[in-house]
Amino acid sequence: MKLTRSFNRSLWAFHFNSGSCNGCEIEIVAVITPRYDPERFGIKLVGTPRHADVLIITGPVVKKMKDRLLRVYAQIPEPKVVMCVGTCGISGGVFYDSYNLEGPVDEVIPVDVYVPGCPPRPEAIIHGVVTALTKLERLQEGKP
Amino acid sequence: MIGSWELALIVLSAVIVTVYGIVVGLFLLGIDRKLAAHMQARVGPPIRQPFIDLRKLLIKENVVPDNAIAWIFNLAPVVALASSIVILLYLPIGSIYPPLGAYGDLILVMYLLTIPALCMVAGGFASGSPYASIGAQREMVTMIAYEFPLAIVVVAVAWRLAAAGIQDPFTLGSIAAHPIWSVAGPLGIVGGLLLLLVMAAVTPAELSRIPFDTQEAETELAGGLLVEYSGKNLAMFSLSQGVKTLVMAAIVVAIFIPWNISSLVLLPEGVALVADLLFFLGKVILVMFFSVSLVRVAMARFQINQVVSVFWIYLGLIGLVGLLLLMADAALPAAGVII
Amino acid sequence: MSEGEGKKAPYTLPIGPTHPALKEPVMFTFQMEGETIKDVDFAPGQTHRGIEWMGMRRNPVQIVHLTDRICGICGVVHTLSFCLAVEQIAEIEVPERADYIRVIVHELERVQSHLLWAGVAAHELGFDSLLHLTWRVREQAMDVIENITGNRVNYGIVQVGGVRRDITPEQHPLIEECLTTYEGLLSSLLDLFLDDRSIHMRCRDRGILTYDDAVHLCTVGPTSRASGVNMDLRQDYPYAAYGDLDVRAILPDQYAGETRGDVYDRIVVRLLEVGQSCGIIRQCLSEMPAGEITAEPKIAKLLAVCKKAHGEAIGRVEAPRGECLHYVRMDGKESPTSWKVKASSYSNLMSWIPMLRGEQIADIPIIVASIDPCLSCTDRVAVIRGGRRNILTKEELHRLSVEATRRLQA
Amino acid sequence: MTGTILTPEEVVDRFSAKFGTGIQEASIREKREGKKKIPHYTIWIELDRELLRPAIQALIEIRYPHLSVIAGNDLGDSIRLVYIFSIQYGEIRSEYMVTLAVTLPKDDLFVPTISDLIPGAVFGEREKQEFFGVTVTGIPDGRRLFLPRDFPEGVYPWRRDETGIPDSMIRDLWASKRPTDRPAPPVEEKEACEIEGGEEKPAEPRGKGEEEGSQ
Amino acid sequence: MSSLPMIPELLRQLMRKPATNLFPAKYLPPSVTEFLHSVASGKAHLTPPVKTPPKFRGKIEYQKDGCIGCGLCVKVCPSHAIELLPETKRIRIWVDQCIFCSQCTDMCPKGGLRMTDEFLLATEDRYEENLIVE
Repeated sequence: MKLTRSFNRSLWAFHFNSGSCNGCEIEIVAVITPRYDPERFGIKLVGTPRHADVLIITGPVVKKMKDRLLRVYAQIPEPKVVMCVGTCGISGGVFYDSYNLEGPVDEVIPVDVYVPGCPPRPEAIIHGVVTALTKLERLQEGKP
Repeated sequence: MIGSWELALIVLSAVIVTVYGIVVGLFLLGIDRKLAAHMQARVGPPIRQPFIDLRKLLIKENVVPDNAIAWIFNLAPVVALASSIVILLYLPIGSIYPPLGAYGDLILVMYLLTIPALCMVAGGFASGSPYASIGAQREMVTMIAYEFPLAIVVVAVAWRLAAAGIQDPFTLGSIAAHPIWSVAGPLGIVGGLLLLLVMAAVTPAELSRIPFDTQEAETELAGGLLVEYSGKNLAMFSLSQGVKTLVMAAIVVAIFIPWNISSLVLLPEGVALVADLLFFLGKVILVMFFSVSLVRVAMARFQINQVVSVFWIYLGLIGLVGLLLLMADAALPAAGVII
Repeated sequence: MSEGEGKKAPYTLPIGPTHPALKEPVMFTFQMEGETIKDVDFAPGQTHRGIEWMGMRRNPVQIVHLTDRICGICGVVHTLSFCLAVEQIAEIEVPERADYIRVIVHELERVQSHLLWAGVAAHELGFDSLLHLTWRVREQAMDVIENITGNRVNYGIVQVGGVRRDITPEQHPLIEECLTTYEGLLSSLLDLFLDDRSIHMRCRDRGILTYDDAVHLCTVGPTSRASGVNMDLRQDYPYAAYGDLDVRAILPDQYAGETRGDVYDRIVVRLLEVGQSCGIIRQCLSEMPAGEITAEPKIAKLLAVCKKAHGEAIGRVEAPRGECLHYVRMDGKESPTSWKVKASSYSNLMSWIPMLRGEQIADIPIIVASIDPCLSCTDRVAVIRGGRRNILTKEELHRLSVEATRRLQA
Repeated sequence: MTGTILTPEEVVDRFSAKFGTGIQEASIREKREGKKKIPHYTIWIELDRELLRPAIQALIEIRYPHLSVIAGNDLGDSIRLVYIFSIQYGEIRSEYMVTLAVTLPKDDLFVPTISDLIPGAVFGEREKQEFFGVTVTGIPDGRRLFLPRDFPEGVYPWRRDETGIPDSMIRDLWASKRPTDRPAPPVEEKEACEIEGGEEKPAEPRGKGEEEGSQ
Repeated sequence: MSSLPMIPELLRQLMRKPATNLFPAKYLPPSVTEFLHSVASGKAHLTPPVKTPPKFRGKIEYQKDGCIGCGLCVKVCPSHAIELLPETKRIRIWVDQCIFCSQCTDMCPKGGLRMTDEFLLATEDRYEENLIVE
């Protein structure tokens, strides 16, 4: 399967909350509102993983959510990009030790782009998209 | 019998119309998104975004769920797209006479219009997801709901034209050639306006747009009918969505605003053709803006029973009043009453 | 009526935990008949992180930042009620100026939270333009909050003993400007939400919670006020600077002349509270006393004071969603021995059952959203432990990573 | 919303008059905040398990209370449940918190349900069943609330004894994939300062002694 | 239009300028990588993000020269992001773990920790050099 540039310009995102505090959720919704509006880059939030190209995950993975996260990840058709938004999904952050967390997101599924911040500002999330795009472009040029 | 030359012409024009329908349909979707975004104080996507989305969907993996009935699941989008394109062949585009105009009329178009919807129902049921099944049920209910006012519009217009002694009142060609406004008197014009209103309300339902998008309701059914679709199949559905937008707008244009530049201003033939096409596009965009874009950003979604009551009670009544007015309009001059 | 509606056999419809209608994970099971809901059951606890347990292993200064992240929307209320409890145990007297700054941030949070809710509710109804509109105007409150606290969400401004940052005179005009905007916007927002025919159709008489149910199910905040229960901690049990301000609970009959306890009334209450909050902030700004902003600026000393404290106490505040309560018990150790968080949604979740019974599928999103559920608040306590076997082994993880690289390079 | 407004003292008096020695301890705590220092009160009552239901009945006679939450402590050989109510809400500045605390010995861990008196209590009672292992007799809906069905029996997360969360269940997220062999960057030679406080390993805030001491 | 009050509002907005802040560019450039290169070399203009307020809490900055290795920051850090390096008596901050609460900067007796304005930290590797402050 050849990844073309049109993939980069039409990223549909599915948002998955794997146990976050809602802070990142709000900022993700804030991103789609008029002040930031990523639809100008062709990005939109979709309601089902089947339509998605990007999986946006927030929060450390709670045990109960792990299976669902894996299932959602499997449901997204190839090719796909995984973005982990917010410190606690990246490394646990403030929830650094617990008995009911499965670990940072990258212990469960591979992550392509991390967006640190607690929560990241909306622009930081857009910057995360830009980072993902540069990674895609690099891969499309055949560089590792 | 159709001669071979004529057949070749039809095939050629069908190809042209297909390309035209797809390009203009996607372009309309792009304009719709841009306008909606601007109304919401956003920049919005570039107008060519639907083309990019389509290209992307085509390279994406096409997933068929395990518990789906694969052949129906895969067939539905193809038939939906094909049938929407076929409708276009019966509709006048600008001053071009529809390629199949001689072989079908508005009644046929009405029947054809149900095919894409039926395909979505079949595809929804075949997906094997509870959300898609609920969506499919809702789609059927919606379809039944809006068929009634749509039928009233079609019948009323054709009846009025027939009463005015026009040949083949159901063919779109003759409807376009004899605008209802020029045929009817003042009462009839009021009736016609009511029918236009009904038609404007049927359009978003036909296109499953807010407030009548119960079958796809993202917040309730996670995409409803289309919940399991991805990749190529989803691309087909989004294409047929674009073509249907063009179809519905073209039907409204054909019935209610059929004028062409060339019939008003004398222009050389080639220029007239282009001018008519551009004018037609303008009319289509206008219709789409008022009956799709504006409505979908200005309203909340109805519940399914509200959809039914809106169409059967309110719009049905408005349609009937329009019909009565048109009948009165035709009957009164005939009875010798001068208004 | 049709084939779809004709099928009346009861069936079960599961919704959740990830579903676009639910901004947060919760698992619903509906017993349906056609499109009508016969019965409801739900299982919260999809996002338990064991926050209280973590808190019992950390010191109060660390817990303050943990409480901030119990919930991203109600950041300040959890911190505030935790601090109120600890201050009571350790007998720390909070400076008056800090009380006022706490109230200002608290009310700014209420403004942004209610606007946020209004937008989400509109989205649940499929009315995205209103989502875009409310969130667009909400950004101004976010800017002010960012200016005061240094972050848009998870403010981290409240600390045991006071607040961490002062509101300087240069910030006053900024806040004033924001308040003026909102006071001007309020009437048009009320028009847009409450006069809209399509919203009216979807919200009037939907998801009714009667007065008796509201009282018996212990609901709090706008949810119970919309059912006519006169209950607002800011008037009944004045904490921080609310004793100095004249706050009265907002009930829906003040706008519509009647109380029906439906979704519409909940919109009314929340929108009117935005205006009320603006008034409170204005009053606070003008009456704010000068002085210290914290009882103990030296954090090391503060920790020592907390370490010596013995006893138990309750901190309670009126969050945007209703009463938020923290019970803390400290026994002379660095970390508290008991810490129980009662988020506002914890009290409100039970009200879903009477609200949803007899309604339609289409009403689920708006009714669920109408209590403004905040599940990350509610779920913080319980433990979800090893529910299922770990399906993913190390090899599989490796395989996934390899695939990930391949799929991008393909 | 009508009826006389009681002062906190009157509330306590009513309880002591009604239950006599069944009330082990009753105190009123006052807190004043803001410029005007308007007080608010919390009434703490320790009582026998048998009196819990009658006491709530007595509260309902005063005014239908709002049950905020049921909190609890593990006191070593017993579990103490704290029922936190507020009464007289809706009366300007006259709402009081009333906490009724019952102590339940660990070898006889049960408490009667109050959900017939206050339907909203079911949530809290279900939660106490799973988290403290307290049996709530007569609970209408005894299913687990937050915990999954296959949660190990006999592990109660809020207990501080051997039935609490074992160390094997704890997971350190911060250590995930963190490189451990990263050398410390060189420092310009100055006087290396003493570590204040004499903490041996401050990078490990979970002090071991503290954890053991609390068990 | 009294029953649909949104319509006049929408039509008015159609005539106005969108409220969008065009960070980093209005539409996606044909190649993001090239765009970023030309921004870096000053050839293209990048619309900046919404301005951060004066005391914004961004990525942390550490002056290790003044540090006395007292470990107070480690003690108050709520997210276990700071590690004391015993060999050099300095600290190391794992930014991927930092929650930007600014508690350590308040705590530091020597004022060696400071929050900067930098918040665009998205990365492909959470342990990259940029996200380790030492």
